[in-house]
Amino acid sequence: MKLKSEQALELDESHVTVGQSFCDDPKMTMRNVDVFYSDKQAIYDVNIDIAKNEVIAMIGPSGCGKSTFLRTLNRMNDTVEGCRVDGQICMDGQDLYSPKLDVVELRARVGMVFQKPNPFPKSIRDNVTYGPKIHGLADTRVDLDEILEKSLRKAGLWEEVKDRLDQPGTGLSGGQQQRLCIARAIAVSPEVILMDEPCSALDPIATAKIEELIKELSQNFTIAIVTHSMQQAARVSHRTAYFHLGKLIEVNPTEQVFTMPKHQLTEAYITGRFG
Amino acid sequence: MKLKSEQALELDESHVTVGQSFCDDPKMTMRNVDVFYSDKQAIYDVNIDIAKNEVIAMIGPSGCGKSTFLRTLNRMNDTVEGCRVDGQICMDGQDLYSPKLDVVELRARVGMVFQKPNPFPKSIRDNVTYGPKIHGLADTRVDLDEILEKSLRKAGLWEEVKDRLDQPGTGLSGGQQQRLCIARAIAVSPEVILMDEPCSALDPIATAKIEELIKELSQNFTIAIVTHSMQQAARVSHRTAYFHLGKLIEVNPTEQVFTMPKHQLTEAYITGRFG
Amino acid sequence: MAKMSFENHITKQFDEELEEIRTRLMEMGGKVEEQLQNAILAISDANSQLAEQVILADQSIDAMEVDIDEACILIIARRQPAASDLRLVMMVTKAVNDLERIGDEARKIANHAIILSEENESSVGYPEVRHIATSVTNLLAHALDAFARFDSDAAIRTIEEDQQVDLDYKTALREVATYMMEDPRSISRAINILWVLRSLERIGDHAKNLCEQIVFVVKGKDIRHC
Amino acid sequence: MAKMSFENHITKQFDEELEEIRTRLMEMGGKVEEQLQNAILAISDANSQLAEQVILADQSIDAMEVDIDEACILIIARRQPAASDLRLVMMVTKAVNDLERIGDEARKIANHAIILSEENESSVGYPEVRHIATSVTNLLAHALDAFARFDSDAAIRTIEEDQQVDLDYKTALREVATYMMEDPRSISRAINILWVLRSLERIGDHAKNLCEQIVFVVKGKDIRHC
Amino acid sequence: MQATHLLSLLIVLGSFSFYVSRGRSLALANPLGGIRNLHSLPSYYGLHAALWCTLPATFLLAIWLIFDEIVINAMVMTDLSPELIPSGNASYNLILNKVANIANGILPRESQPSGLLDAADNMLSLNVVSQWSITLLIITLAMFGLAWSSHKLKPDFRARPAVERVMQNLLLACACVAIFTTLGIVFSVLFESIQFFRSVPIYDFVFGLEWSPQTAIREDQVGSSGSFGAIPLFVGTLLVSAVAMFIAVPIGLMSAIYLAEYADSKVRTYAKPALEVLAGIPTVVYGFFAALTVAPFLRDLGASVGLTISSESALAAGGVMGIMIIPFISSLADDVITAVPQSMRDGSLAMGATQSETIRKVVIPAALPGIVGGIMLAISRAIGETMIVVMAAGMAAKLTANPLESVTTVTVQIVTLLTGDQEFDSPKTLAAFALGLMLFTVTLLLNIFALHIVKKYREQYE
Amino acid sequence: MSDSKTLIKIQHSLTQRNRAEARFHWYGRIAILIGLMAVALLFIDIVGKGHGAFRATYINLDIRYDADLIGIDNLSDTEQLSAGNWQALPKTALRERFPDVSSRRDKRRLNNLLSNGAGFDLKDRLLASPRLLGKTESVWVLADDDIDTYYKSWLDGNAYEARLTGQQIQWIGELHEQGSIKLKFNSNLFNRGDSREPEQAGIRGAAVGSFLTLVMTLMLSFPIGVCAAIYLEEFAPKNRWTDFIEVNINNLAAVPSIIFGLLGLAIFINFFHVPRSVPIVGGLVLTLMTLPTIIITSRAAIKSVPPSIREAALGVGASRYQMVLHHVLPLALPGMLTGAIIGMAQALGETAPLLMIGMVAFIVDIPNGFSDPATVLPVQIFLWADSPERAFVEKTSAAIMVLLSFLIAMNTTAVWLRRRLERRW
Ligand SMILES: Nc1ncnc2c1ncn2[C@@H]1O[C@H](COP(=O)(O)OP(=O)(O)OP(=O)(O)O)[C@@H](O)[C@H]1O
Ligand SMILES: Nc1ncnc2c1ncn2[C@@H]1O[C@H](COP(=O)(O)OP(=O)(O)OP(=O)(O)O)[C@@H](O)[C@H]1O
Ligand SMILES: [Mg+2]
Ligand SMILES: [Mg+2]
Ligand SMILES: O=P([O-])([O-])[O-]
Repeated sequence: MKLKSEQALELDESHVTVGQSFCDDPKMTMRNVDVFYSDKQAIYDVNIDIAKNEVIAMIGPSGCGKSTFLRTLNRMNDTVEGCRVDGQICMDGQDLYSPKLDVVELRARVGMVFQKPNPFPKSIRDNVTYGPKIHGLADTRVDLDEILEKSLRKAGLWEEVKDRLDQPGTGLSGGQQQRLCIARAIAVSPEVILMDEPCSALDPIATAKIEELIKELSQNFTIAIVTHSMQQAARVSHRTAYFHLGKLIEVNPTEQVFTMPKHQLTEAYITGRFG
Repeated sequence: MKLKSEQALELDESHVTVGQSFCDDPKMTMRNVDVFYSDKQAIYDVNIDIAKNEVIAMIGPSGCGKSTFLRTLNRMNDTVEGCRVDGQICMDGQDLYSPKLDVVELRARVGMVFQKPNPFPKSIRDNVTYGPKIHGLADTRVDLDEILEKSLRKAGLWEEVKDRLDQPGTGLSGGQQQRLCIARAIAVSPEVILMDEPCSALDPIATAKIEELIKELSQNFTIAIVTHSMQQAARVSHRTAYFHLGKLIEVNPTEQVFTMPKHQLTEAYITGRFG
Repeated sequence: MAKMSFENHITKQFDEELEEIRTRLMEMGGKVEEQLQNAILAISDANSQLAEQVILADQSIDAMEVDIDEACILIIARRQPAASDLRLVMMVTKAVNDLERIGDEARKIANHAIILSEENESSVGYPEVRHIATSVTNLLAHALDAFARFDSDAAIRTIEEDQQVDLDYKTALREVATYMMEDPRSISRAINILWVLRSLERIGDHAKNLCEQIVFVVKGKDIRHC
Repeated sequence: MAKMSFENHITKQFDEELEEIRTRLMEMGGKVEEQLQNAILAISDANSQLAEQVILADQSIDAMEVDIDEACILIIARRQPAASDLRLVMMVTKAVNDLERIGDEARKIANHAIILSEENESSVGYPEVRHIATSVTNLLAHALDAFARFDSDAAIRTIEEDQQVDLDYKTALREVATYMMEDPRSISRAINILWVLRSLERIGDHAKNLCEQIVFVVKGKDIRHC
Repeated sequence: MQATHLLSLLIVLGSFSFYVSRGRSLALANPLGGIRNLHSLPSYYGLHAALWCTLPATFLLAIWLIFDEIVINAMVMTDLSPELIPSGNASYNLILNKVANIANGILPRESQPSGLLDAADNMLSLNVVSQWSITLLIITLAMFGLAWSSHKLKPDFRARPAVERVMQNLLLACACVAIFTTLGIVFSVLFESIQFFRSVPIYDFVFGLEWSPQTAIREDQVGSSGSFGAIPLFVGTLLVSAVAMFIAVPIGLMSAIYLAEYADSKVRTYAKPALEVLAGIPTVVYGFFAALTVAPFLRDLGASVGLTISSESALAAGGVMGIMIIPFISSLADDVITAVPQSMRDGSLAMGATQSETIRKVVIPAALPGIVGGIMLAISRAIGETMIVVMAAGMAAKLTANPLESVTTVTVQIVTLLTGDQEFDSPKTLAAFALGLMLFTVTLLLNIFALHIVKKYREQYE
Repeated sequence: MSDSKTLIKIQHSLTQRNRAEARFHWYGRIAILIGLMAVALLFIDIVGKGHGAFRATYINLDIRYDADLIGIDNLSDTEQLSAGNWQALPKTALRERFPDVSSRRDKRRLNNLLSNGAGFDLKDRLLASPRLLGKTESVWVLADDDIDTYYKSWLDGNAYEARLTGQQIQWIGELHEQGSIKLKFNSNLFNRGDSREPEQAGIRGAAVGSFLTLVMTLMLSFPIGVCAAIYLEEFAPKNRWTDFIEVNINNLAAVPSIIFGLLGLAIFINFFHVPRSVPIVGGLVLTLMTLPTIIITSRAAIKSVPPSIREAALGVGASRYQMVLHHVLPLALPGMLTGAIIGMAQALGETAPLLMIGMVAFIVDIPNGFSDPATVLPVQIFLWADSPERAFVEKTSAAIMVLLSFLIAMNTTAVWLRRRLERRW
């Protein structure tokens, strides 16, 4: 009375992603995307849409290519030597990997929050206004302060730091730092925010706060989040994508993935049946 | 209809540990233990027994003193400058902090496994036989090999590594490394094994294997384990101790702690109600 | 700690979700209570229209059960509730079952109300039904009330009430049996009354189950079958 | 994927725990089945001793329910089951409820068996009881069987069987009512028969619930009230 | 026996003790059921014996070696007939030297006063006595040590802690060498400087505008009117250092930035070591390069555009020194720049900053304290640099800020003052030490400040 | 959601920002190019100046080992040998080659073609094979440095005639036509000690001196440095005292090397009366100088051993010494060795402090032990660079090349060692 057979847990050569990978009004689309590190292929033929204002979570075992996938979306992979992306990735119909595209602009539109909170060793104010300043988003000091407050408020940090905006951002607690990084990211009004395991360096309490924040942000932003915690994915996301050995196995509404996954591999991962 | 009042979540000045801190046939006993780092007190008046062959789990928010507590049990705290331990800690009735006691011997009797797997950068064989060698536990090569095999078997690693005992221990996967560290610890036949977040650097799969192992080891060893994962504590331990701001709040059988904790603080922590 | 709250989670979302299932359960309770009252009214007023209505409305209760159950499963999958939260969720998934059963019994009562209304106008058994119906309605109301306030003392009192209902039920049964023997023509009607009484008794039992669950949530003690 | 397994977790402990609740549920099912058979035997053989035995044994079933429920809660607290595992655990906590109810009904039947055995030797209603009892016993056996094999197809077939039982039950009711009208002396006895029939019908329903749960576990679809 | 022979003897004795004691401990362990019943491993018992056997003896040997010459000399001199004993310290040493030379056969025995010959014989015999007695003493002491440690050898003897205590003291002694070095430096420059300042007022030295120590050797002016004004030297030093920094800082910094931030790994693997070669080249080579290639080239270049550039210009010396310092700055800067965590860069790039914005606004500010510290270290190095300026900067102590002229520096003067035929105690020689003191003080202050900054910065990310 | 206003502003700023980016990138490239060019220039310059020194000019002469000419009768009488007029041998042979030279002045000029040491070379030949006595042999005899300079420059096409007379140039021309003058490998450079005569001067004495000094330095500084590092990293309690030691070490590493020379002069020579110019003092001074470097790199190496290894060792009941000896030290050793090599390279190239302790003395003999007077390579370079003879420029460059190749070899070893053995945790 086992699952069909042991082999059933392995991938077929030609696989097709199970579930609802596509949507009607996509913010970003990926078609036949392969990613290579030098010779090593890290992502195989991924096809997926990310809808406007949805939170999509990427889960999967370690090394399955979640981070790689995420970083192709704002070309942070460019900084990795030997990384090559094939296939088509578009945002609002515009090809992200076309030579004409300026990555600086792209990254302003697709913000990113990293695993370890990485505030600049500057004041809280400078951290948040860094983006607006370099992009020339504010003409006056007043504009800048406005952006500052708005971003911090959105990141749920305003109340906690409003009295010490000129103290260094590195003096905040881990969770606050991460929210500062989020504030910094949203200060340039991106359209999409990518988060790579944003809570894995945080304790449960800070994690819970960030999760709250993600829920709130999802009203204004499209969010793609990588997480190693299935429960986190279950909590914060609308759709969940399961990666396995670089392949996108299943994409489905989160509730379904966690109660009734379609693919056996997803089921095996969700229920802890690997090894 | 809130919990009595907000204040209820705070600690009274004079607190008494709730639950079953003591037992009839204790392996280790702690009485009125305070630990200081220079001037900072990290542990306040802890009284607890650890029974023979039980698995006791320490949980609590970050910085509550779990690691400190654990490290007082084999005096690994000695290596921290300015750390002072007051009160009485005994193993089998022998005071661990008496000047007559040889810490080297103590640490051979109370083994420790650390958060990050830390095999020596030597062969697997040398890793395991290091302890027996420096303690003079084996007079001949054959004795040593016997200890090697026995320890690796107990750690559930023998089958995986028996063909490559002379390859470096650092070449193993994270989970295997951690099991190697456990094998290394049990090679000197300790009576107690301390584990400080032994799985926090591991992926879920390796974690599951270590948890299995802990269950098995508990037949022969007394195990004290610190974990940040409440679920892990729930899974592996017989009793669970909850720490809060350096105080031992509650000790109770694990099943009770996780379904029906006695102290409001424990309940609040277990159910995620801090912040 | 006879009362408790399910707020103050770090994740407000979690608070909301727990609150959500609670409210939905309360809502379902209200609905079920209404069904019961309507069914009883349909019998005493021989109002077959009302009875039809009750029968129809039962579907929505069934749907509620499925919905709340699903919500509970999602909470478990998402939040890994522990201790009181876990007890609450488990309680809710059991309570919906009981409520649904109460709804079913109400529908059955309504069914019998239709049959009874079609029959002659005899009032055999009505007093008994009325008496027990009042007790059971109170019982349910008290149970739901205890749940709303997570008041385990109230729940325990309600459990005791149920014993009285059981006694009354037995008396009523005996009386209806007497009617039957006295007047064989009323047998068919009396049987219907019997079923209605039985349904009321079951509703009382389910209300009692609810109360046991409440005690379980609040005290962590399983007092079923004690 | 009509069948499924709950093995191969990385944590063997988890496998064991799931296996444990499954076996205990099966055990409880076996026990309940036995209770039912004994209760029915007690009626048909007018064996009040056997009936007493059934009544006594019901306590152990109640205890089983509490135990398994606790085990399920522990698994949820410890293992954070998801997907099929979670469905299984939730199913088990619902199934024990149904089984316990079946046990209760068996006890009730036994109660009536005692009353019947004390009354005269008339065989009024026995054939009906026997007929339905056989169907219901089969129904329960099939349900438990389907659960043992996690066979959702078998479960669905069993659900269909229950419809037949319900029909038979209605016919039986009518017949017993006829007996009563025909022979008012048998009323008291017939009422007992009615209760027995009712209990059997409920048992059938509970067995059906079990089957619905099985389908939920295997297919992830909630087919209650459809 | 000579000291080296004695040392070898001790080593032999030590190893002997080691093996004997280890063997004995093993023998002790056997009947008890294996070495697990000993307190420490057998080798610790061996080590304990070896240490007891050798350490006291070595210590004694060292003391003996330091004092035996002094004692023997004193004995010889007291036995010397009083008429041969001169007055005055210098000639005392002279006589002593003579006696020693006679004894060692360097001076012929013929035609020496008999008193001296007796003294020489006396010295020889004393030497022999001394050598034999130390040999005996050492062997006895070693044996005593061995006996003592054997006496202690019991299964429950805590040999390991005992051995480890000794080890710890040895290690501590090694660590203290650094302190003795500093003390040595301070004393060696301080005493002579004080002597110097007795003849030349400190004020004249520090604020004097003229430097011409050569005049001091003229017979009629000894110690009185040689001008020892150090200002021109400091100005020269600063001028050369300034030229050097002017070249090294921008190039070093930009190279570091380029290598750390822009260059791909292939460029880095070749360019970085190539640049580091500059750091490995001895300064004397730079001096040669400056004096023989750069200076003439500059002179000719200047001539071709009508500029007179001295053939020993500050420009040539400073320029080459600048090249020498490039890798110093670039590797220090590279260190601090790479110490800025990658996550900072990622953070900035992910905001949509260009790479140069990231470097200028995030990386460099974060690394700035470290870079400043590095530059200060480089300055201190430029000030203390000797060979390049000795070979390429000239001797003339001119007070000028024109890099095209020849200047001299503190280090040049130290070298010239001390490498010629020196008369000790002349202000000229002592002036070198005074200059050394100034140099040491200045660089010390610079270093301490720079190291403080660098260290503080390093800890930021640790 | 990004309003289009934001986007427009961003796009607006882009051109200028991209241009700034390109500029900055170019600054970096230029800086690195300048650095690399400096390396290249220096090497080209040195090699260009010095490559000639590896070959020396020799003149072929028919030498008759005439005992009378030399003024000896017994080859085993050392006194006779040292008093013999050896230079007469090549002089005579040369005069026979140019029989028409008669005036004393011309004869002297003719003799000037030959190195002053040529006779002693022949003496060595004769002593090596005594049966040559009385026989005639065709020998390549070392020419004078001026001839050497001229001949090499003439071969290269731009003859440097400054120190020669026309006659000498003519003789050389004749010899060249006869094939009797040619460039041969300059073994003297590697076999001889210093000399006032450029063509006789070699680097062997300096190289041996360097070697002895380095051995001394290594023997002292490595063990002391490693022990000090171990103490400071593993055992020292955190207090004022250890802080003081630490500050001291860091500071010593940056103290100008000439100060160490002053220290050596004042302490070792003036106070302890150790003789000047000997490798022992050189070694002591360089030990003190390299010690901080070795301590610092050793400490870094020890620090880079992750604390988890230490905890692991302590956790199984190792004492602190066992922990250091069994785990920390083996892991840190590559780093320490690298540090030691770098320190040694630094010591090998160091000049200034050695000037202070008298290693500038003119020493012809090749030192045999630590207490023989010696000089070292960099000081030799300094001395030659200061010498007026033009031929010494070439020698200096050659010595530099030798020194540099040693240094590069050492540094490469260090880099290789670091690459090879360095562990990343
Ligand atoms: N810079 C790189 N060079 C070469 N291979 C890489 C690089 N980065 C990642 N990889 C490989 O690509 C694969 C996917 O890596 P990726 O970091 O995306 O995994 P992941 O799912 O994020 O894992 P994790 O959960 O551990 O973060 C892995 O096999 C990894 O070894
Ligand atoms: N070496 C130290 N010096 C000073 N304070 C320390 C030191 N180590 C720990 N502490 C303090 O002691 C308290 C208890 O620390 P401990 O490491 O035991 O906490 P913990 O419960 O293990 O936390 P975590 O879950 O983060 O490991 C903390 O407040 C911490 O800041
Ligand atoms: Mg990742
Ligand atoms: Mg800890
Ligand atoms: O479902 P029951 O009401 O018969 O328990």
